[in-house]
Amino acid sequence: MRLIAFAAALFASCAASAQDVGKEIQRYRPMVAAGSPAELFELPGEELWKKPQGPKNVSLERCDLGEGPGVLKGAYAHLPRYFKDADRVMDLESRLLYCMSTLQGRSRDEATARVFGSAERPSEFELLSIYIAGESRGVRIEPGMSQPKEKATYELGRALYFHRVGAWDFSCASCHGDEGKRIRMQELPVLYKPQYARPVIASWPAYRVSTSQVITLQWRMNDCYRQMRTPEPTFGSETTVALIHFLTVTARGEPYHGPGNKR
Amino acid sequence: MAAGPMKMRASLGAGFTDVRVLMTHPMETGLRKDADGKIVPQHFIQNLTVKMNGKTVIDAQISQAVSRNPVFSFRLKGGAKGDKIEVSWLDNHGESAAIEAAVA
Amino acid sequence: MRRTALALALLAPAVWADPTPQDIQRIMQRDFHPRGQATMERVVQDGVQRVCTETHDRPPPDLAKALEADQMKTIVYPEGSLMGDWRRGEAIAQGGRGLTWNDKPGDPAGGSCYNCHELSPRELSHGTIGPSLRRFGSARGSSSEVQRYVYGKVYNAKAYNVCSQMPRLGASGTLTSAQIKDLVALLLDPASPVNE
Amino acid sequence: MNPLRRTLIAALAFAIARPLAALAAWNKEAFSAKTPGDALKGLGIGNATPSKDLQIEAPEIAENGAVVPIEIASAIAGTSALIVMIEKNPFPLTARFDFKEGALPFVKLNVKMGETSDVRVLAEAGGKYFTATKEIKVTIGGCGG
Repeated sequence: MRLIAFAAALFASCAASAQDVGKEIQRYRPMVAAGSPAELFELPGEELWKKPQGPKNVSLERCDLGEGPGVLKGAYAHLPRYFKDADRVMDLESRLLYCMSTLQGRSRDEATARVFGSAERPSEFELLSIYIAGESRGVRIEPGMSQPKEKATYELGRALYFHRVGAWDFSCASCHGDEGKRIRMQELPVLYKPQYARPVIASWPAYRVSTSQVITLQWRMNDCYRQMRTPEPTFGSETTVALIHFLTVTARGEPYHGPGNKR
Repeated sequence: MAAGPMKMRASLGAGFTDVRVLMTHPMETGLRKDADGKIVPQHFIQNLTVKMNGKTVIDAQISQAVSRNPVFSFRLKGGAKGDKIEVSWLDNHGESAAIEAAVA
Repeated sequence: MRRTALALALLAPAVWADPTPQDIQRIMQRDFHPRGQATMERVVQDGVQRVCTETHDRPPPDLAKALEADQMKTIVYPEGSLMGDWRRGEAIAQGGRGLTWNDKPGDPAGGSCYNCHELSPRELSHGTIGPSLRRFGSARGSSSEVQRYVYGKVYNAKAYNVCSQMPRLGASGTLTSAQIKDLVALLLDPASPVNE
Repeated sequence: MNPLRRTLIAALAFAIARPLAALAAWNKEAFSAKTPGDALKGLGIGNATPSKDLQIEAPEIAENGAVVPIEIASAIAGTSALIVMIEKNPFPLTARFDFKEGALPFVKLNVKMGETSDVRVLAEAGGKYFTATKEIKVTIGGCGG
């Protein structure tokens, strides 16, 4: 053991040990979060919510996010949930898409032509998500779990979480399965355990500092499957909603404190 | 590109007024290429002015090394509820924007 | 594959409440669409993925052994030495591209090794999902047996531990044999920074 | 019209439009300097005395060079300006803050860092300059994929 200790000391100068590297990153994150430009996107999000669009030239202000038509307060913190009119469980983004087609008369192709934006031009779903999520600040996360379809969606999400698939045989648990694990510098929260899921889920959607982009949970599912080397999940599909539902139910009870800030 | 939204919060801290201001701006360094490989020209805020009740209290010169969508925190001496705080910027394309808020 | 089919029959009835892997597969075939080089057969589980999913990565020992033997047969060893150039190996270990829908099939892929492993002491930003490979070569030497083991492990990690989280980098077509030989050098070449 | 002339006109216009506002010039020479030494020359700064009363609050390791939060506070009496330099950036001079009557010598900002580097802060007080530095390591976070 003495030799290894010596070797470790030898390299201490050029490579801080993993522990204090992790500790330092812990200090970096709140400092970045304190100065998060995420709020900047709430304003354009609100304008989009009120902007008449589509063949029917109607805004989204009558869209029912589960708390009643047009009610925003706390709506995000209570999603995903079952919607009788569509007879399925929906997350915020799939519900917005539903309102775009039913209220605004927009076709699915047109409304989903650009579901993930860029730093220059965030997508409609990204701006709307930041604005609507902001209206749930401080509200306790309580997704729907009383309806049969809500429980079934939760079970499906849990099974998907551990389902190994794709060219590299990964499941979500391959990376988000064990405590204290990192990919490069990135700690990996064990998202099927409430104590780790709560702080994470309560901070989405978020502003990603490295790319100056707004990112949502639909984007997160899409990009994880991309890195799992599977084909692409369809935006708002049952698979993506089930995973988001499983994660949100696991994070139940945490006061929502987003929109947050990511690496 | 019209100047994007700004947001500001001015609140009384321990013996000072805490001013936190967020600005929408690409702060392009002129070193970045866009999706089809073209260099995006330099475009960044150069001057920042903070005023309290109409009097300039901070004059700043900043560069493209300030992060995109800049966020600044300043501390002004004293200050009382209702004092008028104004922050304005001017960039290297001659565009400018300003925001005003009363101390909460 | 006969052995895998037999195994699945044993396990299937035990899982009723939750959706079965077959249910998941049907749902994914409906909810996913091809993009770039990522085509739809990638949502069809093979025997290894199915068994590891059903047993939460803890298959019964005899079944694990049988599946590992199947996977061992997939490893193709090139002629001659298995040691390439550790400098190219370091670049491959740093690279994270390969097989995603926005990777062009022709482009060289990376091994993503630093995502999960510590290798060279100079790289601070390394993962901890896999064991540290610091001083891997200086601890084990670089005999042809060790070279063969490392080559095989990188080519198909499931041949040694069927539910390992390590991708089958050779068998999946991610890395070429030349790239795997460079990674063997990165781990075993005494001059490599891994062995400082 | 070349960008420089347009900037000057805009700056003048800005000044004229707001007569009371100080002419907000932008020190092009200092900001386009490629070394810390040339930047100091452009700012007309000779030597600066190291001082513990000039605090830099910043993470030792930034997970990402695009947004590095830096908080600067000067306890040196009569501090009228704070200058931020990132020594290894292509253009080291990052920002200069002039504090008039009514402002405390304090600022928090997010900066871009190309690589691990010393962040050097200078304070101007009573015609003299003081300085402090802090090294910030920049790593690449994420899956690199």
